[in-house]
Amino acid sequence: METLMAFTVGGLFSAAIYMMLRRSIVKLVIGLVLLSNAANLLLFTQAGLLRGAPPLVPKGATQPTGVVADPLAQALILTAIVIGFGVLAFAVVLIHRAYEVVKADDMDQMKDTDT
Amino acid sequence: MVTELLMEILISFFLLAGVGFIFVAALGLLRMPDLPIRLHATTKAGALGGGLLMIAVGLESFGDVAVAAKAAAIIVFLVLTGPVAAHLIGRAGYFVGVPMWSGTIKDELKGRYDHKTHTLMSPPGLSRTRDEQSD
Amino acid sequence: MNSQFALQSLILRTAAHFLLPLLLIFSVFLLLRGHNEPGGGFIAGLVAASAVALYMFAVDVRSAKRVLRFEPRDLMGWGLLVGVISGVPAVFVGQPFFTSQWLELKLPLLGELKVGTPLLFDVGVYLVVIGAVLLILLSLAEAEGKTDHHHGGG
Amino acid sequence: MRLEVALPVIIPLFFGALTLTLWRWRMAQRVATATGTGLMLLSALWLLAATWQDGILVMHMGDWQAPFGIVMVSDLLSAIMVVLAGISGFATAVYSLTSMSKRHEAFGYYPLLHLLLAGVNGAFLTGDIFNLYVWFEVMLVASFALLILGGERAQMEGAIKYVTLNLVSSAMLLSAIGLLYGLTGTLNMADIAEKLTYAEDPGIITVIAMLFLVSFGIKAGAFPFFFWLPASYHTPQVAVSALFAALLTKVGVYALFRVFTLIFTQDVAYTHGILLWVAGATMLTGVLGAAAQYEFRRILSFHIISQIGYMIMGLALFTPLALVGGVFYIMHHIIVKANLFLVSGLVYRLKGTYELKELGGMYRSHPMLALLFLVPALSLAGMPPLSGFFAKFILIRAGVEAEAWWIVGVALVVGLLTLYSMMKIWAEVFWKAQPEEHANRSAHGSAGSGVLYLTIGGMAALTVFIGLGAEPIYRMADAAAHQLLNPSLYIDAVLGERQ
Amino acid sequence: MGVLLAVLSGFVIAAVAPWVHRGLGRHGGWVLAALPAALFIYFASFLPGLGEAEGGRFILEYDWIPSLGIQLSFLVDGLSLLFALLISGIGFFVVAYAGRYLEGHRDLGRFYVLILAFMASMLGLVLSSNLISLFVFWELTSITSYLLIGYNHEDAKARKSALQGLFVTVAGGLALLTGLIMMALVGGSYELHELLTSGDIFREHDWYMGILLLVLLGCFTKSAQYPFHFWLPNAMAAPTPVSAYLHSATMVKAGVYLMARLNPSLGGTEAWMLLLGLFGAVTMFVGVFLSLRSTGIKQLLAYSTVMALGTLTMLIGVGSETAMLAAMAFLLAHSLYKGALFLVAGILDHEAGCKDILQTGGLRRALPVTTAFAGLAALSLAGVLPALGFVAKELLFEAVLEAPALAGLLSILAVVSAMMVVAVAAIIGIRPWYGPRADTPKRPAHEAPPALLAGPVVLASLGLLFGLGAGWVDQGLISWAAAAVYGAPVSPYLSLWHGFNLPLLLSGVSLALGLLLYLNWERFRRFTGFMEVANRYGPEAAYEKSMSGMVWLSGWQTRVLQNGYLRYYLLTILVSTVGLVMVTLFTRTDVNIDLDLSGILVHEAFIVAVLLMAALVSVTTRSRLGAVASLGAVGFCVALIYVLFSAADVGITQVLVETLTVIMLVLVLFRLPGFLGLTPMALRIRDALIALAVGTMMAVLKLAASTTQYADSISDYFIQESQPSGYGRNIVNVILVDFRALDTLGEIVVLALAAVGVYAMIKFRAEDRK
Amino acid sequence: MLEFSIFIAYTVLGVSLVLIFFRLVLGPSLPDRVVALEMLATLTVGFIAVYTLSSGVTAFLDVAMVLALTAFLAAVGFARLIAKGGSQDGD
Amino acid sequence: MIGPLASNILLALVWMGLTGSFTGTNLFIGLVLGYLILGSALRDQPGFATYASKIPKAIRFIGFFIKELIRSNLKVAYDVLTPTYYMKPGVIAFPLEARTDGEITVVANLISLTPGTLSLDVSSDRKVLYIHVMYLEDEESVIESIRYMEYRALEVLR
Ligand code: NA
Ligand code: NA
Repeated sequence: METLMAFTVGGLFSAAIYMMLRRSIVKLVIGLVLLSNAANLLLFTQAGLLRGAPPLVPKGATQPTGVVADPLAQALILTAIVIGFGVLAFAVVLIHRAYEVVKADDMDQMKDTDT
Repeated sequence: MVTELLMEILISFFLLAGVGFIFVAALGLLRMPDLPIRLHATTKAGALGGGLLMIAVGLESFGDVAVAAKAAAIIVFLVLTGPVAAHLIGRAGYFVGVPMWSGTIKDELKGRYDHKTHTLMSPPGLSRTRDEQSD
Repeated sequence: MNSQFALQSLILRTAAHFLLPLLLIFSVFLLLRGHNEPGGGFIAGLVAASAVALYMFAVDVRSAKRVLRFEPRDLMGWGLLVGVISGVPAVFVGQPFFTSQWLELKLPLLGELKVGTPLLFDVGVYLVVIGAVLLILLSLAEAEGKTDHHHGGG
Repeated sequence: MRLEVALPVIIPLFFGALTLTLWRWRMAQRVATATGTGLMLLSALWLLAATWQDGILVMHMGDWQAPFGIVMVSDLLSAIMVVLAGISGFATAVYSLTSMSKRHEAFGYYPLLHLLLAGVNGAFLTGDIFNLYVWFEVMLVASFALLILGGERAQMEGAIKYVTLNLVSSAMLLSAIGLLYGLTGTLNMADIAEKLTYAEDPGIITVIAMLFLVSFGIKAGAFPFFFWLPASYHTPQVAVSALFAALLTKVGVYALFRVFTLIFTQDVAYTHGILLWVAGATMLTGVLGAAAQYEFRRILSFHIISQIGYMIMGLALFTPLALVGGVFYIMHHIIVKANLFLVSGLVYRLKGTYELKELGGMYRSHPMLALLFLVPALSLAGMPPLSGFFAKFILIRAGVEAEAWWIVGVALVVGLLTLYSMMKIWAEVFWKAQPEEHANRSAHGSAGSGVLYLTIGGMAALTVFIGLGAEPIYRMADAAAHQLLNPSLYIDAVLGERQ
Repeated sequence: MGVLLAVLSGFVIAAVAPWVHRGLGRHGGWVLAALPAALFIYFASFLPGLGEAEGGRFILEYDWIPSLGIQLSFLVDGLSLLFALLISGIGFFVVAYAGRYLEGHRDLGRFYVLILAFMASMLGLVLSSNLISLFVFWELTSITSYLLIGYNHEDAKARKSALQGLFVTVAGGLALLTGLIMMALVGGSYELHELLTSGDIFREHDWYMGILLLVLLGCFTKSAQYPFHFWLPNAMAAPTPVSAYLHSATMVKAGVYLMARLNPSLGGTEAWMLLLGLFGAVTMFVGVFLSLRSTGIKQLLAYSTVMALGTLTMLIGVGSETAMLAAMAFLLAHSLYKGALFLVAGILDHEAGCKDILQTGGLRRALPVTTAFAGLAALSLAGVLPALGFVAKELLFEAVLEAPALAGLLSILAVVSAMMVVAVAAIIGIRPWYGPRADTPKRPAHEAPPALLAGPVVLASLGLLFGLGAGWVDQGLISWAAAAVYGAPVSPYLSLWHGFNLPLLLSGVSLALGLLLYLNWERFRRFTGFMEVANRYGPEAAYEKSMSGMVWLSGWQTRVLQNGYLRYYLLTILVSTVGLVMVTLFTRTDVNIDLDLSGILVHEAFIVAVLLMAALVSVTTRSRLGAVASLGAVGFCVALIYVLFSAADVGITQVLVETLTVIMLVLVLFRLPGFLGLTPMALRIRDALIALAVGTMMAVLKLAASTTQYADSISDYFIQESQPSGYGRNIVNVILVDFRALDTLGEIVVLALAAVGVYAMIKFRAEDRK
Repeated sequence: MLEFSIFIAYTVLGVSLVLIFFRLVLGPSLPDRVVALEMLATLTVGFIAVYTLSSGVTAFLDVAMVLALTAFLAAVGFARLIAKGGSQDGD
Repeated sequence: MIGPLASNILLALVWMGLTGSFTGTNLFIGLVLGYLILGSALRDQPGFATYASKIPKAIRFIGFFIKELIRSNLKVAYDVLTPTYYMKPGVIAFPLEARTDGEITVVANLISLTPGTLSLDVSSDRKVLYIHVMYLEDEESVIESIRYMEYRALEVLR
């Protein structure tokens, strides 16, 4: 499974990066969504994969029975997802506004600030 | 013993029926020739498939009433939201002119929608079968 | 202007009237049991925000705001304040910030109830999530009405 | 339990939340901002004093024992950084109270300011690598919002680059943390360091170190990752630029210092050798970038980059003295760069433009301002006896001691070119006569500039003090470097002494 | 505290000078000049005790930055006293002179500030014993000098000259700093008085050549040695009192001072001798040659200063006892006559409006006193008996004739230069005053006022007096100074008359030929007109070229690197990252990657396949909404993976976030145009390859990291403690709200910040501002 | 028997996933894709049901519950976009 | 028709179902929550919620509905799974009996879930429901069966 997930993560990173290298700002945003998914998935798989063993303590017990998936990694991903969502919301509106002021969906029209 | 086996058979039945209907919905989605017909497939078969699967889960229940309740709730939610979504997508597709299958034999909706005012007229001469009350 | 935002669908609108309370109660449910089952402030907040978003699409932006009763900004502020403050009581009993403080309440009708600052914290999370998501969505929705007005359709 | 370790984070968080709830009441927000940043500065000073006195301080947040819960750790580097954040935050706040437009205030400037500071202080104080990521994000998103506040086209364009590149950095950081967590099973930096001490075959750690290097390198604005900085730093309100210039890249530098002294010390010859090249290239590209510019804040922006190079040089040489130099340089630079941006803001306020070609005549018309520019400008260029001279002196001496001749050469040349840029500004803005065709531009006149002068003057005084009174500052940097070079101090403080 | 106070008093008085000026008006100059006068007396008071002092010097130390070895320590010996007396003495006349010369100038107040600060810096420089505090004062003189050269700051040429001077001297200064640091590291101390006795350590150290070159670079630039001499004449853009003070008598001698000072430590080697001897001699010759080519009065004097600086350098290089005596005598003579002549040049400008020698003539009637003392100073310049200049020249010839190396070359250059100096002296001493009355821009109505005359009168007179009393001067200051430079006591040798010898002969020859040259001055200028061509390729041109080259390089680099294209920024970053990671992976580890595809369930494979295909579709589709829908599919698949691998909360969150993301995108995309195919195929292939490289890197990293695990995860603790200590059965949630609540707090802050940002972006539009 | 049924169920769901995905890719119109996305949510509910049966862990039903209740919001958003005429880029 | 009280009780029941805890305490919590949510969310909608009055009718209707659902699905499944298309689709206008928003919505959704019919939209005057029908060989019988279902549904609702 590790290998398959490595391919998955690699594929997602590739797709994200390719989109971010486009001139179109819309594609940029799509790249950002993919990027955040890729990083989260990497974090998830890196903590080890376990089927059907959610980190929950049964009612009345003080500890889960048997081995459970790594709760810490899950908590981290949750945090990362939320952060990614906030950042993405910002980015989406940013390109929206950029499009409104520049009136073109083309990064090449947005290089005045640099040179 | 017997009840357990019976239960297992029952669950398997619902399980396979459920995934069968989901498969039908998926295949219908792929195979059917136009948007509304695909919607037919997904709305009905999807809801039914999901419902049957949840019945299977509810039957198993793992000795927990809450599980059955959850399964029931999921069925309710699917039934509640599916048709609404279908209606929205279907009419949106229709109004923006997504082409219908060539085999379509009748279209009473044609020309009734005013894109500017977003009003949908009822067909002329069509009145309610019973006496109208003030509306 | 804002009414233009919503989908003009009787079916959706009616469904939304029905789904809104359902989703909201669902969100409270997710919030309160999150400590023991899947759920928690963040998920609950998202569900609640989705409910209002649905209302926004189905009815109109103004009604959605009325449903919320508070400005999303204020919800966010209060939520954040609750979140921060929930970490403070520990200091007064000589423990580090965010050390959980639990209270065993014996209520006449409800029996024993364990209430702690982590739950308070989760409520803060809940409020912030609702406020933030809706601030984003409602602003976007309002902006659309505005630009429609100014520049015409896209 | 040491309360003071967490206070510099809790206070701005609290005031950030408070100002959010006070959204509609402008005056209340302003009062809260002045109070909040002031309290934050005081708590930072308290923390520094306590850390100086008692050594590395730790607060186990939530009272969970060390590798499990999140710890806030204050060693001298952290405490120094927090004080610097306090100073620049307070100065910016005071400056903002006068200079910020009502619209900016109405759209969340103050909450953003507080929360940005919370993120910065959080990043400085946390002892947990994932928590570091979180604070980085807090700081970043706050900076995103501050960057676009105003809605000008240039802000949007700059922000797109800023946001995108920083998100790439964040994704890399997150991935790197994931990989590191997979390897060590822990997030507590001290714990990671300790586990890696006994690790066999740590080659893979060096690989992951490269990801950290790139990620923090982007945030620090190092070569070849700095592009977002000159693209955006000159676009927002000047108080915002000043705060960014003072703090944001330094958080990246701090993170580099932290992980490359505490965690990634398995293969110093290799990792720090790469850092040294990064440092040299950063200095050169930054300073060269500035030479062609003719906009006040753009020049300053490019110089942030070149100055970052010096700080990284201190880390890369990795000798006690070099680290002292790096820490000293950070202290000097935060004060000076913020000050220069604030000066540019005052110039803008008086003249309505940042273009050197359109400016002039201010030596005659505003001699006080001229002096207040000259102090940080010469300090930035490393002229004695100001703070920048001693910062460069320590680094060059460290370089000479290490016989790293080329980096010494680069550091010297870059110092010279910095002087060139600063004197260009001086000649164009202050000495040159006001060009006739731009004579009648004026943005705000001079209303309310008394407070601004006071802020700038205070910062300039600090610069002079760090120079003339370099002894205590040096001793502090020296002690900080000592802690950095002895990670066991940090580890023992966090995890407790064990056999 | 005395010396420290003496040095710092200049800064203190400088700080209040504008108020003194404002309060006292035209008398301000005299009042402020009291400070240098007092300082002069103070320093003079050291003289009687110096002979008895231990080692012929006083050492005073004050703590500054002891941890760094940086102290405010002062070394008072013959050398530093000679300089301190010159600085304070000439300073007195210059300040008084400036009060009158710049009377009514709107920036006079700031002028006092700068000139007094400069004086203090200069005193600090020559008195410092600590290398670093010496350097601090060294750079302070550069900065104050910069501000003084640019005094007429609205004049573009003044600004340019100021920058040139600053740039050249600071560049050298930085080299010097490195050299000094190296010296301190080798010698184990920053204190000159400790280093001066450890010359052998330096001379035998590997770093010797490096130290030497770096230190000399600093000294040569500061003291305008060829090829760094060009900034000095340009510095004449400064007001005349500045030229008189900084660019003849004091600051430019700082380099000479330092070479002299370090002679005991670094001198005495062949390299030292050759470098100083050659550069000094060439500078000497070039200086006087260019001086003769000039007609601008200040230019002419400036180039002759270059000559003098070269001479001093050469003498220090020669290094013999005689040479050191010659150097100190020459230093004193030059300061006196050059100070006087510059002040005279100022009078010519002030009274007659003349800046060019060709504008002048026959002014002796209008300015009789000036004429007399200009003549007196010129005599010393020319080295005519009995002026101090004569004594110095005699010693100079003697020193070069006996030079340990290059004696022939140095002697020839010295004689030729001396001859030309005589011509220069005649030009300034005769040309303006005698002959027919020229039509000057301003007609001088009367002799210059006392404030202007005081300097020339006193300084020129001193030149004569010291010549006449050469032996007396020699017994005192000069020999002490020479001893400090030589590093050992020198036998007194200085006197007006040494009898008929070769030096005297050479002196006479140079005098005669010099006068001849003066008579043929015009012809000389015409013959040497070709030099204009040489100038185009000279050091100054090289400086200009390198400056414009630097600006060009800067522009080029910015165009290439900071080109405004986000994707190239990304590309650069990504390619660097892949390079760094891959190189590290292959060089620092034994890469060990297991491709293990066992244990995959069918549906998981389906999900992953669809996930990847959906990602591919979102990348390749030409429909942006199709891309969004594909993103939705990616999101659902990721959610499924979370669910299938036991992450319930994450799954729910992913689903909700995915839904909200789609809604957000849909709300925004409404406004945006469709996808544009903006990039040609070749570039797309390049980008695809880079994207693949990044993806491969992450996959390889993930696999490589998967084979190693150094320790068990801390999450066992959470699993154990969640219920007992956190009172919650959902371990993930307990982590979120309790174990790691701080993360969650940060996370909601991020969310709130993003929302505020979005709100501000949407509601706060620049275009709405009417 | 149940185990075998579960295996069949998983496989059928996997195949269905691919089928739905093809509709998502093929379109041809945006509403078609939206239908596919909507179906994907239902399919995910199905996956969770089978997963619950196979693992005996009921916690994931909560995911299904949330999905069933909120996933159609995306469809609502899309529908609105289509209705407002926002899909004119060759969808 | 049933009024807010019933809605409240209903929500409380939903709550108990969700939490899976059928205790008095939980009922109380559910009632309070339901009250709060209804009070805050739907304060502009007095008299909303006109469903579930007649439990027996409802149960009977559910049985009928499930039968229809399965029937419709088998028909569609057959068409989907067999290679040739048997359908004769078309859009018809169905005059509505249902009046209130709630009625119309329930009817429309039920129609979407039952044999070969899919509600597309309600006319703006709310008199007509446009329905996409899959097997439109005999329009009259289709309309008749729809009307029957509407009748049974309204029976429960009114
Ligand atoms: Na979290
Ligand atoms: Na139907």
